Amino acid sequence: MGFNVIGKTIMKSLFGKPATAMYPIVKNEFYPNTRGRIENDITLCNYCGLCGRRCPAGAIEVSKPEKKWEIDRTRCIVCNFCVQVCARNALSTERHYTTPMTDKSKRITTLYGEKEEPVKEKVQENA
Amino acid sequence: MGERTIIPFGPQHPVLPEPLHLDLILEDEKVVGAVPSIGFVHRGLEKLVEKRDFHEMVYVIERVCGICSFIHGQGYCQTVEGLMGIEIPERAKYLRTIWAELSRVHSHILWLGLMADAYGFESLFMHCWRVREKVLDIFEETTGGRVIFSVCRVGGVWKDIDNDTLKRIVTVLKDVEKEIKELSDVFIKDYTVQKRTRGVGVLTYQEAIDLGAVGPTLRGSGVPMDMRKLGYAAYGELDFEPIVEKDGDCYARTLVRVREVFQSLDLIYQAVNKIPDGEIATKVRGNPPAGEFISRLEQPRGQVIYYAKGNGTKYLDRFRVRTPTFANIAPLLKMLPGSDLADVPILALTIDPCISCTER
Amino acid sequence: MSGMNALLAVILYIVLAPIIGGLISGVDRKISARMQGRYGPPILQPFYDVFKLMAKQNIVVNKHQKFYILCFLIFVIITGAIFFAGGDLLLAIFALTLASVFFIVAAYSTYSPYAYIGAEREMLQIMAYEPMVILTVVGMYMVTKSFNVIDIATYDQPLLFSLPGIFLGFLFILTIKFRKSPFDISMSHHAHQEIVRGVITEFSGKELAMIEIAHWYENVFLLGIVCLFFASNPIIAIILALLTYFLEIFIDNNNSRLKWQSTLGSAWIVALILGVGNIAFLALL
Amino acid sequence: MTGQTFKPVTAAEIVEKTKQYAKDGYRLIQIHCTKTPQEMFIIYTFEKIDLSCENLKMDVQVGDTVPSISGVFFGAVLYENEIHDLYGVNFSDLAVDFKGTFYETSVKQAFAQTGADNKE
Repeated sequence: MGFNVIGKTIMKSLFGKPATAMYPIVKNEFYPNTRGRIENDITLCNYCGLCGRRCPAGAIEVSKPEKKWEIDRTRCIVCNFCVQVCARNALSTERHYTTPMTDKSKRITTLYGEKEEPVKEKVQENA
Repeated sequence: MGERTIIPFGPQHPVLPEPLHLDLILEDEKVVGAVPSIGFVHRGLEKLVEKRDFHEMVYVIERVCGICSFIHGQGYCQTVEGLMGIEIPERAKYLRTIWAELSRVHSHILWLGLMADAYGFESLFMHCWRVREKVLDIFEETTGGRVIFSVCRVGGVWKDIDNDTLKRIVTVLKDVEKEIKELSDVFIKDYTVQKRTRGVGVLTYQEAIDLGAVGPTLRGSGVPMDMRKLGYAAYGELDFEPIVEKDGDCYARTLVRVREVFQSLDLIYQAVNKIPDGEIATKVRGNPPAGEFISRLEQPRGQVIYYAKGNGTKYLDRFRVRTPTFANIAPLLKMLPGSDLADVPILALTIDPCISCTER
Repeated sequence: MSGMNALLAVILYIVLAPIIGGLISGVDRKISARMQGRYGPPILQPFYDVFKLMAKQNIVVNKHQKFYILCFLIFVIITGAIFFAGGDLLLAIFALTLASVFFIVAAYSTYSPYAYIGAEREMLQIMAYEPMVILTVVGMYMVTKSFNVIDIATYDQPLLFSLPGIFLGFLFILTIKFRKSPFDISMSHHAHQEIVRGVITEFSGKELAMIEIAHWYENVFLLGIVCLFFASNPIIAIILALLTYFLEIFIDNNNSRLKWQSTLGSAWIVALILGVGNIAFLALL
Repeated sequence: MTGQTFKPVTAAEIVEKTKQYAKDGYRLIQIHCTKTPQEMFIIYTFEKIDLSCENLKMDVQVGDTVPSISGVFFGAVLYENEIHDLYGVNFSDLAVDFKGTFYETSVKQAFAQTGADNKE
């Protein structure tokens, strides 16, 4: 039994460097494995729709005739299941997280495969 | 004796950011009765099993709880594997064990911090959580997630940890062990901490058994029950004994958890030394057959029970989770009457409540 | 001190005390944070907080509560004014007790169960620290033969040497007065675990800002009493006061909160042994 | 792994059986209800200190009244209230009866319907 058992520890941290980071100024380091967000290399995708059917959260929508691959970033739980089931290895997990959004219409990312023109990426308005 | 006051404890109470509501009936500052109500965040995840096939369901079950998410995933997979009669590769068993024990380490350190906060020991709280971050970093490095790992699958695991990384993890954990040693001294030796925890909320041996207490709450009362002794995953090949304390008060429960942190670290070292090379997953063919399976696992908070009922399709008929907190509410109700109002946060925390977990 | 000087001291106190008190509180938060391994808020954070509270919508549970809080603030200021004008120390202490009573009445007037229990505990705290405060004043009187702050302050020898027991006893109850662990039972920056925010649970906006400012005044007054123990050398006195405050922060970060039973018991035992012991020693000399 | 057998039991015998288990050193660890399109039953799980475990299985229907075992094991109160709120099975002689307020779900007896029921 004793008093001030933690005294040494707190004096050590008083004169040492804080363990926390000044967040917006100092960015967090991610590991190569970090699951941030799902990305699709649309040139490899064959729009089979397996990722959409297997998604536990129902965040992915694929349309074969339109050559469209669409993900709702706020629904996605980044479980990586779509990446694991993708037969053509088109899907991958980016290290960086989806940035927070104030505008709900930005939550859906849609990718279109090439029709005439090359790959283009755009953020769809309020789907 | 003063008038009776009713103090509403929760669902939004600063000590427990979880939706448990207790109506505490007070006489002066003595609690004479407590009526719980839960159900504020009931999500019906168990019911979702009828709409998600048994592979996808892993990710749903993992989200039952944020702290012991890995063991939920593991338990689900183990139950479905039991139902389907799948034997998973040895390496996968060891990897599951390592992640599960790391989960236990981080959960117990988190709990120690919260406990410190319950009796107003802010610096201890912060230091505990600082140490915990290092364990979370290991998770992020090996699985990609800090809290929800999504590495378990029916038939094994998704990701392997190579042997060099395992060795590095051990060195990091040795550091963590040193720091926890320093902090655990405070829980064990500090006068003010002892003053708040010793003799508070005593649960006797027989009460703990009869009321169905689980985990550290049970072992703090001297009952040597630890589901890991069933030998699931790789626990059958590792050397450990359930940690037991006799007193049954908050101090004993704290001590059980402190000692379990070191035990878990030791189990990880053992597992890293013994881990065999090989496959990390077996191929799963077909759907779960008609039948029932019950499995019991040891979570940081205590025993968790899973029940699965298959019907031959890819959707299970029923999946049931009995979380440890649910079992521990009855002992909590036993402990509360007769305590001081000042003890209520400590008692509520001493069972390590995870209400969101309880309301699957 | 002439009347003019006394007036000047009071004006300086009224203007400077909140600034000093706020800064001390800011430094307190910073040091606490560093002890806990965090960066902590900017030193000016308490001022930002108060300005923000001032701008908040005013919500009252009971229309009288505002009056009680105003009285609390005014009496705390009067306490400090008496003290820094060099007036009667005993009167200052009683004014402070009166302020605390208004604070408790304000808490009772809100009818919140949390504030109710907080108020009960606040009263127990007053019971706990008041004997030691009185003993401090008595001890000072026995050495300097005067209750007037001006006489005590200009006494040619440091009181610390003749009143070491009383000084330690006073440090002990300062932990209660500053609302630091292990005795932050009625309200504190982190007593939330048991009774949410204790006494001040139901106050918001301007009233909360007034309470905060009153605490700054109070803290400066209390540190003023600490300075009295080494008043013959003002620089050492200020260093002593700052060291005292640092010690309180250190204790705050070193202990868990105790129950009211322990608070009351230990405060009285300390008052009995250190306070009465010291006075008995002085009387025997 | 032990505890994969499910012994049938009827509502009339459940309290007696539970008392027998209590005498043999078992304790209650869980009760749960299952409803599938074909059947509905309650499973009681008992566990001994040596980790061996036993299950009882009792067929019920929505709206049935079943005797509560909370007189033997107090912890049963929570499980039985849960089953009452989610499946609509009534329990008699509950030690603490929340009267349907244990889980405040927006749909009463939410689990009493299975996905297959809804489709019909």
